[in-house]
Amino acid sequence: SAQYEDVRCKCVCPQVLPPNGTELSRKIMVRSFSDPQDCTCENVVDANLKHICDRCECKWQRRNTTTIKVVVILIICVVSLLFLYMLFLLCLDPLMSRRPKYLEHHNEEVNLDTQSVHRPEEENSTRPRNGPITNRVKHEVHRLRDEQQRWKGTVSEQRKHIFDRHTMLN
Amino acid sequence: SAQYEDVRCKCVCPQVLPPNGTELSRKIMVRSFSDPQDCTCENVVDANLKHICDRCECKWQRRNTTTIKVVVILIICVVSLLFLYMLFLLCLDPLMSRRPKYLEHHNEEVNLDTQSVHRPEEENSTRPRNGPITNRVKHEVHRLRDEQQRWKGTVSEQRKHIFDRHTMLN
Amino acid sequence: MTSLPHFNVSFSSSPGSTNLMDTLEDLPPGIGQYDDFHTIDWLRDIARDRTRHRHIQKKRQESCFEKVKSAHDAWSGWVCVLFVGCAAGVCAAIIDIGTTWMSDLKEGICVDAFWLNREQCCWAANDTLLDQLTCSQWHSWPQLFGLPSDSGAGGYIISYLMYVACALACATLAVMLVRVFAPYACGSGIPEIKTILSGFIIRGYLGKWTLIIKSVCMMLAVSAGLSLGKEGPLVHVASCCGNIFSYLFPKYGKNEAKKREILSAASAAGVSVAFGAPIGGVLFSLEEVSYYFPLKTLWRSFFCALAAAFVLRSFNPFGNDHLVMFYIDYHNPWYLIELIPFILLGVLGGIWGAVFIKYNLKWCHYRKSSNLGKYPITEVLIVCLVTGIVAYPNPYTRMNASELIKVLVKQCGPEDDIALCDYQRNLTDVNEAFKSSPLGPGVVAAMWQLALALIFKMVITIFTFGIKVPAGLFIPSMAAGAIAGRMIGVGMEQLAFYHQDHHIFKEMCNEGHTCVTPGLYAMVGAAAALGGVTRMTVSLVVIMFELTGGLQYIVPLMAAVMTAKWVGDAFGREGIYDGHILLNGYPFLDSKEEFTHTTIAADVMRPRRNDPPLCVVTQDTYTVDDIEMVLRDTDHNGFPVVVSHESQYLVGFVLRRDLSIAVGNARKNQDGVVSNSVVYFSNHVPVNTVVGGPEPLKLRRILDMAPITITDQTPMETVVEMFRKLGLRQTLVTHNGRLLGIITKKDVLRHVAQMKNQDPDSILFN
Amino acid sequence: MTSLPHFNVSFSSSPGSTNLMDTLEDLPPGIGQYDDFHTIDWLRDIARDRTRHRHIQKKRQESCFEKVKSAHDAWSGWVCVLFVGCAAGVCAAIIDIGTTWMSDLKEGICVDAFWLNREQCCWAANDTLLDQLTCSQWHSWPQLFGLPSDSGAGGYIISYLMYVACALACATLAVMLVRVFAPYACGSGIPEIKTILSGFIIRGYLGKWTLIIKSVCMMLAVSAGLSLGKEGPLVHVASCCGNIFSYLFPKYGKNEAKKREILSAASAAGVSVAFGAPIGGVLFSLEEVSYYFPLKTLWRSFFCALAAAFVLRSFNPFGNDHLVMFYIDYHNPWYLIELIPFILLGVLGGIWGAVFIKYNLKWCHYRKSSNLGKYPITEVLIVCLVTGIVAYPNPYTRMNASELIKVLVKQCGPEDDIALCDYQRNLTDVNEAFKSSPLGPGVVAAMWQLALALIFKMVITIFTFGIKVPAGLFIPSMAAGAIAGRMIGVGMEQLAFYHQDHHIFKEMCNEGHTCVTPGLYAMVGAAAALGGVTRMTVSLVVIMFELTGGLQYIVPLMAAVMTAKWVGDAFGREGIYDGHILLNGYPFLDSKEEFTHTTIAADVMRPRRNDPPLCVVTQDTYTVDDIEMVLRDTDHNGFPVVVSHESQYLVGFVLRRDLSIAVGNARKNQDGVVSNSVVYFSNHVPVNTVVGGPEPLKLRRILDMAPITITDQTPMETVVEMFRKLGLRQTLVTHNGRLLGIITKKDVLRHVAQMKNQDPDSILFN
Repeated sequence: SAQYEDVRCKCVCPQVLPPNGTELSRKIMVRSFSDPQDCTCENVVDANLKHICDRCECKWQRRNTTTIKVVVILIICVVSLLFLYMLFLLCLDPLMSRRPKYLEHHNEEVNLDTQSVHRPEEENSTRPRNGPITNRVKHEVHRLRDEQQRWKGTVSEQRKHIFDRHTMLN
Repeated sequence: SAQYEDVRCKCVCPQVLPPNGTELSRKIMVRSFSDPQDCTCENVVDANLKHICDRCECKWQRRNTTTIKVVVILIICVVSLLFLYMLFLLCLDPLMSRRPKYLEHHNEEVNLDTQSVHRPEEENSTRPRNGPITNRVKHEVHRLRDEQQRWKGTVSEQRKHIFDRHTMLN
Repeated sequence: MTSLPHFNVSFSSSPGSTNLMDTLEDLPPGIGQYDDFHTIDWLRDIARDRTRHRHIQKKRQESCFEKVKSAHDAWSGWVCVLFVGCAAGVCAAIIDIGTTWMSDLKEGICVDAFWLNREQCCWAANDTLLDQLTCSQWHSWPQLFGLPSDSGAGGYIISYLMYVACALACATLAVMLVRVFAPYACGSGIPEIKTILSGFIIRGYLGKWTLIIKSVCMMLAVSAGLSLGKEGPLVHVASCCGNIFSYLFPKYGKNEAKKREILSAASAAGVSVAFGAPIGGVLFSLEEVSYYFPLKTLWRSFFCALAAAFVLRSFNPFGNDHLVMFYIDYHNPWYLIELIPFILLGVLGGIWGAVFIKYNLKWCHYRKSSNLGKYPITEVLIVCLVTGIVAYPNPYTRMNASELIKVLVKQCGPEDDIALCDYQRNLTDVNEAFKSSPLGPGVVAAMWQLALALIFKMVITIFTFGIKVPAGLFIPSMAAGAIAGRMIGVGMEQLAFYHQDHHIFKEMCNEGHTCVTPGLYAMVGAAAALGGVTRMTVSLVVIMFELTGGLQYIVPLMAAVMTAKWVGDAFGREGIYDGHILLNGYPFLDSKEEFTHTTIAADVMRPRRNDPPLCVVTQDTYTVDDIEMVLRDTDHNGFPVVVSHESQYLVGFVLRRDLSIAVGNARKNQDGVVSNSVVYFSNHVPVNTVVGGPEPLKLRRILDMAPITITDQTPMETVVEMFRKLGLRQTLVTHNGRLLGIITKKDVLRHVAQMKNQDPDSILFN
Repeated sequence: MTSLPHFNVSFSSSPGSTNLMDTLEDLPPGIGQYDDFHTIDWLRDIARDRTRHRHIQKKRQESCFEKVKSAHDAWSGWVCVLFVGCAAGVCAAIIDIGTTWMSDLKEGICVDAFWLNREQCCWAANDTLLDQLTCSQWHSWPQLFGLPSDSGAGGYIISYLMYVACALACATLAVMLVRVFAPYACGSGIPEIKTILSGFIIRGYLGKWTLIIKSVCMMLAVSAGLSLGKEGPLVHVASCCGNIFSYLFPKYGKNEAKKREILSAASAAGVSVAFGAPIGGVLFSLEEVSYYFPLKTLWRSFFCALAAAFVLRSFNPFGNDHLVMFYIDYHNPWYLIELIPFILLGVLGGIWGAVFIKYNLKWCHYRKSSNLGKYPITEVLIVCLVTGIVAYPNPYTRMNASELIKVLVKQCGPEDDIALCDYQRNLTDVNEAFKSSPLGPGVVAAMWQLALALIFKMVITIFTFGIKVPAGLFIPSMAAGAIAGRMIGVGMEQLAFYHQDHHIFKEMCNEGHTCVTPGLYAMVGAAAALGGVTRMTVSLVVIMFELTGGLQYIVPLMAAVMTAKWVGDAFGREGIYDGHILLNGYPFLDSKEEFTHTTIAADVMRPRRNDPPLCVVTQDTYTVDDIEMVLRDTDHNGFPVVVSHESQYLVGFVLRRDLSIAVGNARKNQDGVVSNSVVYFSNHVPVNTVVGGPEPLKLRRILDMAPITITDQTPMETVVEMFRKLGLRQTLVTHNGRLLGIITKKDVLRHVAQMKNQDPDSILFN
């Protein structure tokens, strides 16, 4: 229908009580024209109301419903994905893995020569070359899990600061 | 005449060649109304041209000729005064006074305890009290002349920098 | 990573000494990086960047490829801010579209095209009812549940329930997502960004997870109808974009000081897209958040802000060809006499700002220190529930705050049928202008509703700002101010209308428009309230100027904002952001505040009178063993190097990190270095050492020969100025050339707090 | 007063040590003042102000009168900038009105009301001929001389002669007034104000005579038809107002550093009234002229700029309700494809800027170094004569440059009969919109005339900027750019018109307006030319934005200004103002330019390797006689005080001025102080002096115990940063606590010049 077109010509007319009795019921009239030059009051209002066209203001406007559609669907997808992942993390993950929840962190100020952040990359670059494919896949899985664990550690660190100790973002 | 009034209503109409032959000679029509609400095309254009009022744009404008008058007369006075004083300085002053033209300046960096700038005020505050009126007048004249001399010294100093040595403002 | 953010602003590095810088390449990696919750050293980072730049310039002659690399390096700043601007624009567009859509979900749905919000759903409809802005395509919840009309009691109850239920669902989702994925995404973010830009490291605060979660949860939180806005968090989102894109360009990604140039531009882009005000955004970045290089990044920030605004505009998220919902474009004049109500609005805005700051900080402090802080999710849900229940009956609180502002700042035109425009006009002539008229019953009722809405907004915002969802403060304060402004505006209009023969009002009513413009009062009120809360000045006026799009309203805006700031300052100096910085104890050395006390460096430096002496290292007598003992026994981040323990003449400064790495490396790799080896920081290593004796260890390379020093008599005014302007981390205090002590940024912050009669330990470094 | 401006930026005082500051009251007057052509010490002045402030705060409790005084002190900054703003507005109004009136005098006079210019004379006339904008009341010179009409050959000759004669008269008067009363009034003034705000003293440069003469001569010079504008000098005039009003408030008048806060605001007001752009003015002050406190004065500058604009507006000098003649208010859209010509304009602007800067500097250098400089009056007269003779025949050079810009940026409307709007339109229908049409003969002729005018403007401006009358550069460069822009705009319009079916141009021509807006091109061209010459960025875009009054044109303006800056920078880094600063050798340490060399403090400090050792004073061994000898034999402005000549450990720094006063006073007033008296700078005056021996002289009070010191290894990057940001005058260089040398601002400036391959002596300090 015309409802969802991307252009409109919107005319705003004052609602007056004319002496001859033909009452103007609506103040805003909308029609769609693809050519902005067609957007004049004469083309929009009914024939019996043409005399008030002096006081009407018509504006040709444009929008993009496709963008809106794409954006809204994207948002729905992202929110759903996040929601599902959250459910997974909250419900299934604790059951599946029995690892300690908070990683023990090295105190970097003391052990300055061992850079824990760089270690996974080093492993990544040295080990897989001389292992068979199964090894490599295993390693990949290991690496992903490692990374996920690291991320989880970071988040739980943040959570501790904010929700438990209230040291930040109050 | 209406020429120098402080309000006007200025209507600008397009110059068209209408089919019926009545040619519009002027595009801008001006009349004076003190009330801005009177400034409509109908009140400004001639009776035989009322049909083009749709395309005319009328604006009510205001100015202040008194301000202009005062400002321009002030400028003329200032320029004349400056001109006369300049003539005096350039022609008569050198004839009247036989003083050395450029004052010798103390090198302030060495004689720091004697502040030449403050001296005139000191004289002003100490001497006149115990002198008769003639003395005071004489002193006033002396002070004024002193100040003028100081000012002249400053200006000639500036002149030296800029016009003779070209050390500044090139 | 330390497990506790104890905000180590204590000393570590020093302004780039050339000998350290030029040999940086051969040193082990990790130097020049900072730990989490540490302060950066601006001078050193800037010097590092210059070294890098020189290196590239030198290599440029070698080959064509190097030339390209050099050009890429020169352009990367511009390319980066272009990317950041575009990204900020896209994020803002997504958030704007998503928010309007999700907000309307509380009331109904567009059946044929579920992705359209109510306004867009009825955009091209000819049967739009203006009163409620609805049309046949838009189905409210009662209609969806099969009720014939939504005006009856049943319909009302269903609408009410669905409104509250949707709000609760959104709020729950928002707070859960924040908690599970990115706790750093909560709050406004501006205090933290100010702190980060002042040279503090908070790892992960500007990461990709924060970006995603903050964007999503912002939409959810606004849709939940909570009294918060998305404008402040947009600055955080834009800064996240800045941080992420800076990693594409090593020049910025690897240098914390340079990265802050990008972040500075990004925050300008954030405000630019939040208010459609590129110039205002740049000034905001300059006035509020930028710290070390205000002018250098001005032009680039402007470019970034403009790119962001351009991208957002091409999305046209509100369908009005403007970047904000509440853009106004009327041109009615204002009169000098109206400055009185404008200044009154400023006074009210200032008082409201002061009250808000005081009670919000109290509440946040209570939350932090009491059991309330243990139930963040429950708190959000309770606030959301209360908001939903109280807000729904009043149409002015039911609607989105941005929409409310849009309604309030609008001038009543012929097309407006809403209650606020219900004047007793008798328009029998189509050519009659739209003039002032007596109030109709609609306006009278709207005034009461607005008054209630104002009280509600003011109270609930105090409790809302600080809950654990992304929450901005701009929109709620502006809404409160706009309500007050509109009410005063309507009052003024009636006053002028009923006394239009009085010589004061004579001129105001005799032209072809209403006597006064109530919408302008709403705008001024919004500016005043925001000014009272944030204490922004120029940037706020310019943002409002860009919103109103005309220089003519700049004087009223300025009068109101200035009054609001002065009145607010009379009650308490700091704005809400500074208040939260203080509450959280972030190490932020305010560059606008003046330090006016008469203390001298000797009063502040450590060691204090009765402390043990300063831990120093001599230049040529310490053995490796001694050094290792010093490293073991102390936890200072750096050590001054002196000529000898007796004379204490300062030679240089060495970082704990560098020293530790160097000694460790030497022990491992260098033959002959044993515990007995003497460590030499000087050039003159004696050659006549005993043959077979321990090999000396030369560490001159890691010594910073140019630490910044001051004398013990230096007034703290000067010291504070040096810390601010030079971006120091520490300075050494000497007397007649002898080393006396050290002042770190932490000491300075403590001292400033102490001088303000705040407890330096409990408040500043929790 | 020294007779030669040798720019003593060498060391003198030091950052306010408290012991000096708190006892300042009892010291003889004259301390804290600076000599002409000296550099101020920001830290010391700021510290002095804080001491004064503390003093007032302390006394505040005592009485009611003191409370009022304290309140007055707190408000005086705002009151002062309010006065300054109003004064700047009044000055600008007088100058604007006077200039338009005087300019028209060259062509005729309004007989009934001689004080009206031509436009105002015909303001309410119904018989105005649009073509020449004249009416029956306006009498041209031929008419006044009794010739029947001014279109004949006789009329033309008389007009021509009168035009040139009036121009010559005005120019002579201007240059004579400048020479006799205030030589400092010549030139643009912006380079000098930049230098003054960076902390330099030029006595009399901002005095009342300069104000009067500059205002008057600006009008005369513009009326003389010279290719110069009054916008730049307005900044100087506003700064003069700032300086004069600051003397009403001792807080500002007696403190050079504080005074610069007022001057900073005043320069914002100057640009604000020059372009009717308050925000642009503030950004100009921030970007171009302010130095030490960019952010602190932002809000106050804004207030000042707005007050000035408000006052000027209430004068309504141009009768168009705007503050500038060439305000534009069209709303035609622009299209992405048009960015190509806009960028082309930017390239042209950048090239023009680079060429202009190069040749103008060359010419100024020639004037300075050759015999030409000896005939400044003759030079002005010759330039004026050439300008008048060449300009008159071409209508676009004959008119005032501001008017030319106004004509060029205007959109052709139905009321315009001028040649530039002479398209082949066939308006038979009154309701037809004003669309693009083929060129008429008028436009073609105008194009030729514009091309000639462009060449003429470009050449003559190079010779005009720098002659000894008040002369701004903004308007001539904008005029040149506007001409080029209009020509390209007309070309584009025809291109689009003749190819309107081409898919590129299809969208452009299908709405109810012309295909492209040539006026917009003129505006963009003006911005680009100005950007190329001055290298301004944000402030220029914002000024132009405020002139065009709509956010929609900000992208084209930005694209052009950015391109102009980049292209200009490719040819030479500095803008015209920096070029003139360099030419004159003002001691200006640019805070935007980065110092990227690897030199260290030891390379720069004095004494150099083969120099005699640094002249120092010991803390407890020098006698009065020794001190007097040191004062006699050297001309340093200050002396470091050391523990002993052997150890050279630094104790403090004493100013020559203070030392001289103190020793002199002691000799006069203090009994027992003779030539043999030992001078003690330390606290420990031995009590066991020989009875009857010379009384010791204690001078600890005048010793600055907190001089800023650096080590010899400090990279110059850091040193330059410290000089810029802390506003130092000198710093002492130490090694292991021992004093090695001193670096003054002069040394830094010399070094910077040397590193740029400029001869430090001949260029920088002439």
